[in-house]
Amino acid sequence: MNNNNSEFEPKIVAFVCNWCTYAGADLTGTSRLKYATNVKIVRFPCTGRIDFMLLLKAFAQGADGVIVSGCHPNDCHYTSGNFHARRRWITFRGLLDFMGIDVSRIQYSWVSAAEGAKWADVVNTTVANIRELGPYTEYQKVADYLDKEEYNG
Amino acid sequence: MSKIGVFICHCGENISATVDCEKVAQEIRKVEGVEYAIDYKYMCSDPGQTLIKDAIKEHHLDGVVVGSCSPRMHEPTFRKACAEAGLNPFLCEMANLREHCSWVHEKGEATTEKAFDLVKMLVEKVKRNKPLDSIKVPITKKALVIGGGIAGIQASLDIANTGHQVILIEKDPSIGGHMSQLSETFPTLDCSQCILTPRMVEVAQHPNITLYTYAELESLEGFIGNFTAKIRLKAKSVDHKKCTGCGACFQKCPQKRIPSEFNAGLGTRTAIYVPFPQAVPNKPVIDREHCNYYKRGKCKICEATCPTGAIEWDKEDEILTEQVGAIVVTTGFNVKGTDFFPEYGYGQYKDVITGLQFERLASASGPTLGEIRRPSDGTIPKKIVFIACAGSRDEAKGIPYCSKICCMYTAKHAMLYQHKVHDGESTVFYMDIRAGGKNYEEFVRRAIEEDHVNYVRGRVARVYEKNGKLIVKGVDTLLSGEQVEIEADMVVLATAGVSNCGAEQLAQKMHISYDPYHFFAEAHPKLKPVETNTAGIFLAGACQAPKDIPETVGMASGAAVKVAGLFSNNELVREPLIAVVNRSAPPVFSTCVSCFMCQTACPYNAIEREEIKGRDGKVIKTVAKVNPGLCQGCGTCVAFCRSKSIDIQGYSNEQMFAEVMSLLNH
Amino acid sequence: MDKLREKAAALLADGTVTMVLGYEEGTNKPRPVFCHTAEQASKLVYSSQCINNLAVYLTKKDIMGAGKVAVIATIPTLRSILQLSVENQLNEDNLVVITVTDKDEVKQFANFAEIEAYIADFELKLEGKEQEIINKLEGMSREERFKFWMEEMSHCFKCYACRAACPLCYCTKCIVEENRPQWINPWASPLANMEWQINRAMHMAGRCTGCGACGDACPVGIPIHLLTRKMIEDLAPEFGFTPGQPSKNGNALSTWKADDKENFIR
Amino acid sequence: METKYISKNGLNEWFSQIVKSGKRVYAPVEERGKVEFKKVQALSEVAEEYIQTTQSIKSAVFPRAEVLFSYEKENGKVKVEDFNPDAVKETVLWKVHPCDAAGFKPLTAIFNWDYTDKLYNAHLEKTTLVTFSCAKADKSCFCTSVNGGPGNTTGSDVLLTMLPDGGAIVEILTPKGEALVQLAASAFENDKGEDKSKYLADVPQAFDIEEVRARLATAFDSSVWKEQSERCLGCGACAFVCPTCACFDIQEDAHGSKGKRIRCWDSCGFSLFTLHTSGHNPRAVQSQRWRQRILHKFSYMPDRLSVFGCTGCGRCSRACPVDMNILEHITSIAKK
Repeated sequence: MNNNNSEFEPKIVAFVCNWCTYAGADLTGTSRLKYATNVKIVRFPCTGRIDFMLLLKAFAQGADGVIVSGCHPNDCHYTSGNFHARRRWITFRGLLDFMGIDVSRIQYSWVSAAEGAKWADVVNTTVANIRELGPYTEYQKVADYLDKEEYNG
Repeated sequence: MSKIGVFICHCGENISATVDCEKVAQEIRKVEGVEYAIDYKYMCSDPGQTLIKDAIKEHHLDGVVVGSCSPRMHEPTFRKACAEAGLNPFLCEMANLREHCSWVHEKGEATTEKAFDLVKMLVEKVKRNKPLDSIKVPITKKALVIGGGIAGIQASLDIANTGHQVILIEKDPSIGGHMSQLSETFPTLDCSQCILTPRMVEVAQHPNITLYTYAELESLEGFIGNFTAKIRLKAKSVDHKKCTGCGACFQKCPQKRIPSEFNAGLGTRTAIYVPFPQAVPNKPVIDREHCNYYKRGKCKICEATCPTGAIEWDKEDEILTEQVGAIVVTTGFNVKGTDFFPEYGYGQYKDVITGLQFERLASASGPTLGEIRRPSDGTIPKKIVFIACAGSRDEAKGIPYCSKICCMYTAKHAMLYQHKVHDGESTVFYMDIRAGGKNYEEFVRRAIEEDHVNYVRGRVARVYEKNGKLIVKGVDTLLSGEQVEIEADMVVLATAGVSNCGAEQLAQKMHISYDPYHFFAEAHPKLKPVETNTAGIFLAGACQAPKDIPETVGMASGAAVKVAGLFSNNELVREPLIAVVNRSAPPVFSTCVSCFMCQTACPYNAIEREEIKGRDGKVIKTVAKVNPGLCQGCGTCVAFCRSKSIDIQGYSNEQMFAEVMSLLNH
Repeated sequence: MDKLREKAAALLADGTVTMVLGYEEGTNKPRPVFCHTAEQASKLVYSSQCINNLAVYLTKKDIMGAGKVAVIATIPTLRSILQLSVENQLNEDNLVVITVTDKDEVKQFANFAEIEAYIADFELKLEGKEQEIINKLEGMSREERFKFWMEEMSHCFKCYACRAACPLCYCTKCIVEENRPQWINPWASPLANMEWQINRAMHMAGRCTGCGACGDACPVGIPIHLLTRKMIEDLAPEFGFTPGQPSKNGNALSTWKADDKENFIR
Repeated sequence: METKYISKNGLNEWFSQIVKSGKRVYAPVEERGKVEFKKVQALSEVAEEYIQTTQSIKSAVFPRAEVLFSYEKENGKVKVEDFNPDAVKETVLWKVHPCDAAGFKPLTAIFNWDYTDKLYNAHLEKTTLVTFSCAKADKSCFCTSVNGGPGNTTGSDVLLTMLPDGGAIVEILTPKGEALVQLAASAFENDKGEDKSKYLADVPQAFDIEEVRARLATAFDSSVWKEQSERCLGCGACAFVCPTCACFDIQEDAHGSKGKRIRCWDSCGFSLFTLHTSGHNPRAVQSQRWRQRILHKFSYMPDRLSVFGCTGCGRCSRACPVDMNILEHITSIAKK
């Protein structure tokens, strides 16, 4: 892991819904707005589909930050998927924070199909924030189960 | 062992300009399970698709990843190509190398690396794709058209004429919409009502059209081919079966000073009223807000005068439930009022009017029977000023877009004025003249050259009243660059066209998306102009953006064809991207533990209970079951199910998991 | 105590039930016991020392059998029974629920509705030592909290006693046994252990009735019950439900409000 | 086989010499209200007042999770990196109880039965056990009923019996033990001829293990299993704290083109343990799993490996959430 933040290129995974944010990100492209290459988009039908475990897996696999984004309230293509997602996030966030996991590395946002510019901005500010926070070694370290002396009794 | 084929598209220069497509293709070949990889200039082109088909056959591919534009653009194209080569279309995935990569990043290593990662991600996904069969759902061959303006009328007639049933609902007492309010229409100056009213009557009489005026959409459930629409029939308080439309009632109605919506507030109407003489249906409704009886509990004069006893005082709103297969939304637009403009007197000057109000003045059926007279004193204005772009193209006013129709109708207004007031003097303040369209430019030139309308390029800074005159202060930015001050008798504002009131709520009822100005969003700006993101719901007319009559009618016919196309099949073939509850070997049968929490989570009530029976017919256990017709594939239940007993085809746990893992394993 | 034994004996004697779940004296404290005959009922004891949540047995088919059974329920057990019924796991007609009131009276419930009414008077409160640890943790910096939990998780050897002791962990196949995909690594490692606990807590969100059985069961003494317990404290006001009182119309994660707070969403 | 005496100071000296020698030293340490084996640097860290550590020390030779080998595939070729015995560090297990030490016998038997387990033996070879006789016991202890005792030497390399003066009787039992003693030979004095039995905890014998074994031979279909296991929750606590339970699972940790194969603890108490892909489970209910646990330790192992699978440490009884007291259960079987 590279600890020098100036050279540090954050790994960020974006979990987005197909109807709003994915389309919004398409619009960012069509409008030729530029953003950092650090973010890679994974397409879901709806934010309601996004399993919290996938966020944890991303961190365990070495992601330094995560973006979760979908339709604005009331705009969900599936009526209420984003409302269910929002509940899940509120619950999840509280739990993670209680366990000392850095919730500031998870950026939640609503980006509609018409908000290409907002998507570019969300990505760029998130990349900047994570760059500031540095690599999430604290978390990735514990992923190593081989450390017998500490963990194998 | 998978045999995946990867096809990297240059999209001309669109991708290859910033991404080293050749390198991506080379690198991806090294990835486990990739059998074949190649890059090509245009994958979506015929030779491109042939390339894919041949590779599928030659290398016996069991999965295809196309790295090109957004799947929202070409997924169907490539899935079709795969199907033609004998590969199940759902074994084809797309990596978005254009919208999500080449267009948003500069040329360089990082961009190519990202492109590679995106492709690799989809390779890992497609390895876990399963061949799927499309789902067939029956179609209710009946359309719902919402809004009875020219768009709704045209759409209804076109659909009805293909032999399908149409329900047309209109929130006002009569159909006709804005077009019925217009005097003449550009660029031909033919009388609006003369061309519209025959269509209105045709709607009323068409055997395939059921018309509900004074009605609004209450709620909408279901999905393409199978919508359930609840329609609120607002109480008219007049039984139209009994009413002959004789008009006795509204001649006697004591409430006479109600500003007439049809005349844009320039004329008045009664409480029991027919909005305009050619209204369809030409039968009155009672405006309860203004009716003496409903306000004070006495009057009932109309009842006394009605020869057929059609008045129904206690009539209540009815909710009508209709099954429809498709919906055309044609709810139109609105124009800003003069009160929107502090600089033009906040609507306090009677003789500063909107273009729509001018239409009513110029209309033979209007309050002045077609004579241009000042609302204030009824005199004929000798000097008139038209201000274009009133509100439009004005960031400060929150309306950055062009309302599109103002340039043309302003020219028309000036022309009509000149034709009616021969010694009058008309000035048009404009920013640019946008006269794109057949015979449009010629029309404007006619106004300037033949009717001597005085066109001044520049914004009007202020309008104020000074002893009976309206002082218009502006700048001529084209010639002199000097201050222009005109003492006008009347000022007409070409006010911005805006989305209709309630558009946002309506969109939310139907789950269609809308832009920041609450105009409804088409599925694709170029290629899907009449579709929405919600299958089975189409758009026509100014509810999508301001547009003129020819465009509206064209769009309406377009939407009608889409509906007719949908109705041309008995079954609708749907993508099988839906949730399914797992089944496993006995004695477990399914890992579903029947907590049925998913039922409360599902937005579509798509989750039912299914009994698993043994050979003896005894119920072993009851588990959840997904109704494939109702499930829309949002996957909320999937993320919610604790025992992971529900999964969604096409976005399965294995697929999504593999995608995330692949992104970070280097 | 005698009244309880008599009651149980009667139920067994007249064949109302085939089995009575209760407590008997154990090595250091009372432990679960299954009485099949009136005689065995004499083993029954009841005291504040009875901490095992007997509701956990009610979903075990091979133990319950087909017949009607009676369960001697503490307040936490009653809460679990209600939650299980909400989740479609219990057959009201096959269950006799008995409790011993503060006045030492033996009370038999006619139906679940009566249980609901009864436990309404018992507020689910954080115990002193629970509150203590929560305060301690909230006083820490995020990094310290992470260190604390990692240290705790490092002791976990994945015996799943927490799962086994929880009345609401009744899945036929637990997510940790799911291997397509392998959501959670099956071996004991701090991360895998933490992922498991996060899953357990998330799966309990809006369901956990705060009995603390998971924490009591942990052989290496990890205060895991605090994860769900804290969640109850946080979510109850947020989503408007009463701690320990199950709701028939969905739980925290299966329902939503249009005005759920979203100050953390851009 | 030699007996010596070591004084309090001598003990300190010896311990520090062991640490200095670079060997890892694991000893019971009190933390978070529990006593567990932990890596230590000084004798002062070692716990004094306790009966038994929650977990046995078997993880020193049979870790919770261990990589059997790792592999990587690069352009068509697979590179395998096998487990490396030389990488295993020299380890001293300090203040092990006789019941724990005794556990190494069945463990060794299991891991060398039909197949010689490279990993286990590598660990064992580099491990030296310094056992302390028990001066205290509780009602869960029953070593004396399973061929053991508070001063039993089975499995140990050195056995210390603490004396009131803070010194100890030192029984050097193996060459490994001798070598460890040599690290500080001067610290040891000649045996003072003390009788260690005076200083041992009193652990009454509860049952005759051979009698139990005999009864079990015909008890397969007995109703006792159902009766005893009704309250069993089916967790793995008993197996994981047990010094002799050696069931394991083999798992894959694969990422893209590289991965590891891992051995990790498992338990016959889990219903999944015997679940077939077909959906059939030969041990479908908990009573069958409980029977397996008891028969395995008290019947199958003595039959096949001529060693009992229980050392009477009583850990399972203490760890069980529902008080499945093994002493009580076995005693009742013996009495039947």
